Amino acid sequence: MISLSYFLVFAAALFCIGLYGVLARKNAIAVLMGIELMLNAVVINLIAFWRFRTPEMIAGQAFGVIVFAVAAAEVAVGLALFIAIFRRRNTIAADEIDLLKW
Amino acid sequence: MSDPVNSISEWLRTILSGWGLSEGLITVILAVLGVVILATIVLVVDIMLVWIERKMVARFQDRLGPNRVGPFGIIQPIADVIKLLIKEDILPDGADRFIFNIAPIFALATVLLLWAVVPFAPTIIGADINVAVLYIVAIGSIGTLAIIMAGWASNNKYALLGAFRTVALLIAYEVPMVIALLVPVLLARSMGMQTIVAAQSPWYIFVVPLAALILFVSSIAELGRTPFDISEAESEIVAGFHIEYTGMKFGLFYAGELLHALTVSALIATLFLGGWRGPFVDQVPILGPVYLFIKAFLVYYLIMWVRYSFPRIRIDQMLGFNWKFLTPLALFLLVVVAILDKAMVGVSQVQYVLVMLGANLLIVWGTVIILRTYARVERKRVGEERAVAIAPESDLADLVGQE
Amino acid sequence: MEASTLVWLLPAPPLLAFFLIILLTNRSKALSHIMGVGAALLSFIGSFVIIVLALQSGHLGEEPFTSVLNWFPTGDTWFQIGVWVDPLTVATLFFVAITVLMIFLYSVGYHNYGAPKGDHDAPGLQPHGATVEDEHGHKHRVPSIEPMYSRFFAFISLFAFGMYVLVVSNNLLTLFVGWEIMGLCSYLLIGFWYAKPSARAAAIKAFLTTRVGDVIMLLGLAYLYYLTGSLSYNVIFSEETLHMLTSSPTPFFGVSAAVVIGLFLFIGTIGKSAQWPLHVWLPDAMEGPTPVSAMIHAATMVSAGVYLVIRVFPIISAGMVHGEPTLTMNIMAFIGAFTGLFAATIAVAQNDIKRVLAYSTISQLGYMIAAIGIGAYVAAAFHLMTHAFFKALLFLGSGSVIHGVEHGVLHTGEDIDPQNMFNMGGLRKKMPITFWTFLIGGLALSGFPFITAGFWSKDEILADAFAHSSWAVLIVLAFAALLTAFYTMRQITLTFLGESRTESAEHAHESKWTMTFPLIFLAVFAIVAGWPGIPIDFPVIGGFIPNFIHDFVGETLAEHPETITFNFVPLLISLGVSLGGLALGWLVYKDVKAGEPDPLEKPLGPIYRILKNKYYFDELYDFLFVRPSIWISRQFTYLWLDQKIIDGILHAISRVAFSLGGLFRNYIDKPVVNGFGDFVGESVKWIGRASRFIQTGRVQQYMVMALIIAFGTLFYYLFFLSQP
Amino acid sequence: MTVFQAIFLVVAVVTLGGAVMVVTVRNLIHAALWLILSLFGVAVMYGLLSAPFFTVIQVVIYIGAIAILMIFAIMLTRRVAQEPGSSVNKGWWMAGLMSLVLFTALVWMFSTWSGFQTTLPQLPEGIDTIKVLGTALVSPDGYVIPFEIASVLLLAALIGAVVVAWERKT
Repeated sequence: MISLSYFLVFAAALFCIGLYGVLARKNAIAVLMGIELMLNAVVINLIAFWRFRTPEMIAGQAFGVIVFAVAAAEVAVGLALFIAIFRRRNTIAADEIDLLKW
Repeated sequence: MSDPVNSISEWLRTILSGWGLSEGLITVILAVLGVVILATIVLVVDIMLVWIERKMVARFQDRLGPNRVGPFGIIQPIADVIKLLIKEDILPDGADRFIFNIAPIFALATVLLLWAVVPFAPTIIGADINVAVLYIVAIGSIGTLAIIMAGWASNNKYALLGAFRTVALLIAYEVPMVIALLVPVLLARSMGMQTIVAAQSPWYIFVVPLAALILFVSSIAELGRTPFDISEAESEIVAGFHIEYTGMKFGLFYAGELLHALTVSALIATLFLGGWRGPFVDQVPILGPVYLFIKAFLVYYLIMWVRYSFPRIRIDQMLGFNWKFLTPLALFLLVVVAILDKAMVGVSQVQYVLVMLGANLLIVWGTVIILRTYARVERKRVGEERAVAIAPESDLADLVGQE
Repeated sequence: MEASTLVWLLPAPPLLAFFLIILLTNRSKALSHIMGVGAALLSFIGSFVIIVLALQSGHLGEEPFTSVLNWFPTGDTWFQIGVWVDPLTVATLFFVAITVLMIFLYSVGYHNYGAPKGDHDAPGLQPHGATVEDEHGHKHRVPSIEPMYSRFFAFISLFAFGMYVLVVSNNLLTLFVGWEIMGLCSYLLIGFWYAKPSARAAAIKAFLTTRVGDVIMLLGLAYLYYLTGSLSYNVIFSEETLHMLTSSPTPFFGVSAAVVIGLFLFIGTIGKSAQWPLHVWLPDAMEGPTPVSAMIHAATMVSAGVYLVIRVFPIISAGMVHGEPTLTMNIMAFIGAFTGLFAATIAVAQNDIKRVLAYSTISQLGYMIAAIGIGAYVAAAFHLMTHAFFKALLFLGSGSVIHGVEHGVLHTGEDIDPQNMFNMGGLRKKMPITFWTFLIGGLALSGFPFITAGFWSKDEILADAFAHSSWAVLIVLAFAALLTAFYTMRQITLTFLGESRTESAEHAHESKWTMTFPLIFLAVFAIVAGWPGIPIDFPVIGGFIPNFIHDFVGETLAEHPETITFNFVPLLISLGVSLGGLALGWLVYKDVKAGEPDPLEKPLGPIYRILKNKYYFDELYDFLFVRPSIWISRQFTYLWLDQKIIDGILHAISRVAFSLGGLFRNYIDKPVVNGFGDFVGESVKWIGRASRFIQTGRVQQYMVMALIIAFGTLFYYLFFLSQP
Repeated sequence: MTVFQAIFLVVAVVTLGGAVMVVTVRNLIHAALWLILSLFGVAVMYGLLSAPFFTVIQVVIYIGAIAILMIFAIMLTRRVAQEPGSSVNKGWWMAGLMSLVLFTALVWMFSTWSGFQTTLPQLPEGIDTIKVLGTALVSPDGYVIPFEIASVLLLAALIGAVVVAWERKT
């Protein structure tokens, strides 16, 4: 029978792939995609813990819903930012957006 | 009393377990079988729709329609299919091959997926999930994806423009549609289709007709049919997102569009017209599908009626209509229904229905009043003299005078 | 309505006003100030309803008005937030509500509401004035209205919201939220005229300096939460918790958790209440508009720091046996007393009218901290309240003065600094209301005996110091009080008395009613606010009014503070220092002329010439010893007695104070504090320069680095620390 | 191997494969489509965890809204999406190493945890999780404040996105 370990390892793998995307991709939208993968991994963990550990409480699902809301907000603002940056600087390569240095 | 579909399923189950297959495997086999059968039936109906649609449009336009192949031209769709199949399959230069090929499949598949939650009879339903209404919305968004994929992969600016316009329209009209869907959910206190059907005494169209109307209008927009056929507005962007598609790939889009209309009709029939409900359906469950299809075709007829009677409106008018009129109205209706539903705890069914209906009609009346005032102001504004080249004064005076 | 329900609503109007102003009414100046002042008025009314209810309830100390709300489920328990009104809250609410409302009202006049739009005013700069034409066609320069009028009201509304949240919250977390909201608003308001580089620098300085304290305070809160699992007052101030805190050891030098937490929280106060060595931001914060100075430096933000230490007094004093002060309290007493004296000496040598008040505020806050350090938290709360009134009054009064002089500057077109006291003088006649109210405030600050509020609160602190035998504190504070009286009188004398020293001061005139009304209102409280705190056993006037402050505020703690028996020594000390300082200040400064330097500035040569021209003793002696004795008077009285002895004494005292101030400034403030600050700054700069190749501005690289560090820490933890 | 396990493994392989393609493929539109495949796999995972509500809102929000928004953004910044050169930055090997280290560390930490092999418990009988979830989200004893804050956050994000992306007419 299937155990919690399956889901945890799966989520960890998904998280790490997303992390690689966030850290390594040049294009900012691709970075955002990586973040989406990471968030999904987190929600899988929340739901898996709910299902396997405390199916009688709803906390895991409730937090999952909130993560969804945050993800949607993050994408909306993120993409709007990228479009605004693109208009000004004609690039959305993450390593060229470096006004913060020095 | 059992219905034939479940009897056959039980019989197959006994046979298969007799072969020594495991329980899980049998379930999978039966599920696949069910999907295949359901899809086949639906697609056969779809082929018939071509004939119906063409016959109907001919009548609306005072023509005869197909009448050569078979009696009343009834074999005409088969001929169409054969024609589409033997046409050359063209792949445009610079197209994204894989996406280009998969998009039409998506377009038809999403429509087929919707049938999974349509209840045909008290006991016959693809999957009685408790989030069926949300499922409908979800599948609708995958349909949007198919259009984007087709438009992008074609490497054609008209296709891309058409896809953009369509997606803007679809996303916009999803809002009032979802809100209108919430009304029956709220009344039945469930998102499961069977529960909603079972809760409909009387049919919800008699309880919340305005919600049905909003759903109907936004569904037509979702279908991309006239007056909302912005996606393929021939006079503006040739054929929109499927401009580059030929042969059977185009056929899939075409079939998907027709079938989508029927599917939406079936969903409206399920949510507001009582679905499979009708006389003797409890004794003879197989009557359920019959009633459902009668109601669905009634709605389908209405959709066609609208399609062939109205001209197309501009895209800004469409979006303005959605955001400035339909969405606020739907929201207001939802709030009113929710408050009334909470307030009327413990009243009799008749009173409940009457009050709800009264509230709906009141909202409709109020909306009409507001619209009339707006229209009067707008007519005045349009009628005002402006510093542009205009018709001779006498004509203008006549026009204004008529108002 | 339940009292506790009403308490929830107290912070609401200013917040609502903030959002309404920024979202809706920022185009309309009239609507914006109606929103702001109206919100302050609503909160004011609400606060007074609460105060009346609280006074009627009788046992507020044991049964505070409180109501809690579940905020967030944390596993099996809830994190709760709520409101809490106990006697300390009531006292704080009392002065906060009044001063906030008065400052809001004052701001309307201060920003020249009703004046025309400036000729070339730009947002982010002080108004430059507008040219108007009268009926005869003469052109006048008059003050112009603030271009960012609505924004100002939005910001101070948010500020008031932060203060109300801080005062009514029932736990340290929401208190901290209010605290940080005020920090933000302070930053925004100090840098209100953001087009001035000095204002921007001051805003950043204030924000960063207070941030140092805030971070450490947050650490303290985190540590407290880690140990107790709660931040609610009723939990953390309970007997068991305090006992647990005092008995749990920490890794820091073996002191108890209570000391560590108390110190961490106190460091937050050091930042917020501008105590040495984090006081540097407050004088610079005078770059903001004057109502902001009043708001920050009198009524709210700096008071919040003292409020916090009074609030957490149970933790600070936890482990106190037989009145023996704890380590935390000793540190507080030292820092408070030191700051009190140190700031007072600096104030003596300042010329900017607002800067004197700023140093004075630091000094007075030092007073309160020192009072808490010796255990006299009731006296500290009392002084906090009276100080809020008279310091708000003084700030608003100085704003009115500056306003008047600015008006004159615009009129005459002179190029002078309207804030320099040596450009003023003689404003007594031009601005009578401002003068009288400022005088009342000044006397209250100096502790003018028997009438003013400041006397009673200061006296109580000195009496407490005497009763606790804290001689060092007593002497330092007494000397600081002397200097306070001295520079206050110097300020009053230079500003209002004597003759106008510039054309502009000549043309100054009284401010509008929106500015003078708050002055009068606050002046009343600068006097009467002290009366409920008169000790019962005070000779003659004691007992007419019950010593209400002591009974009421003392109820806050489970353990009531003992009443101090009256003693003449501290009374005489406070009488002596206040009257002596006032007299000294008046004598030294009463005759400063236009263009002349400060009499203290060049105590040598030039001073003789100043004195030769006029001195009060001149006429006196001339009258007493008429012509026949003129030779004696010239040789003996005038040259020897007057100039050598009397002037010598005066100058000696002033020179001592001045050089002490200079000493502190040159040998402590500049080399030690500033040097330390510069060292920190320089080394940060060096480290920054050395390590700036790391900062590529590429977020992804930062994240990789963060991960590497996190992994490093994790592995270190797992393989070295968690081994059995 | 049970049917359940088989389904899990197939879905996991598809999802992770899709995810790998998302972070490696050059064409951003393809990356977005792979992302959709991956997110769809995650939706199925929710189904396997008997959270049908999440399956459906995953499709609605992620595929119907987020992914389509991303495709729109990619198309609006098309020139960049087709820029020549490497699709990863110079420190990609470090990023990969870090991800690998994180994965090993996570799995190692999980495996030392006692609850790692928890088997699937029976869901409580007769409880409609959707109903419970809905009630919890709006009841004062549940998550109403976080829920409301999340909705305010969404509203603020909505307004913020419009303001940020607004093309000002000069």
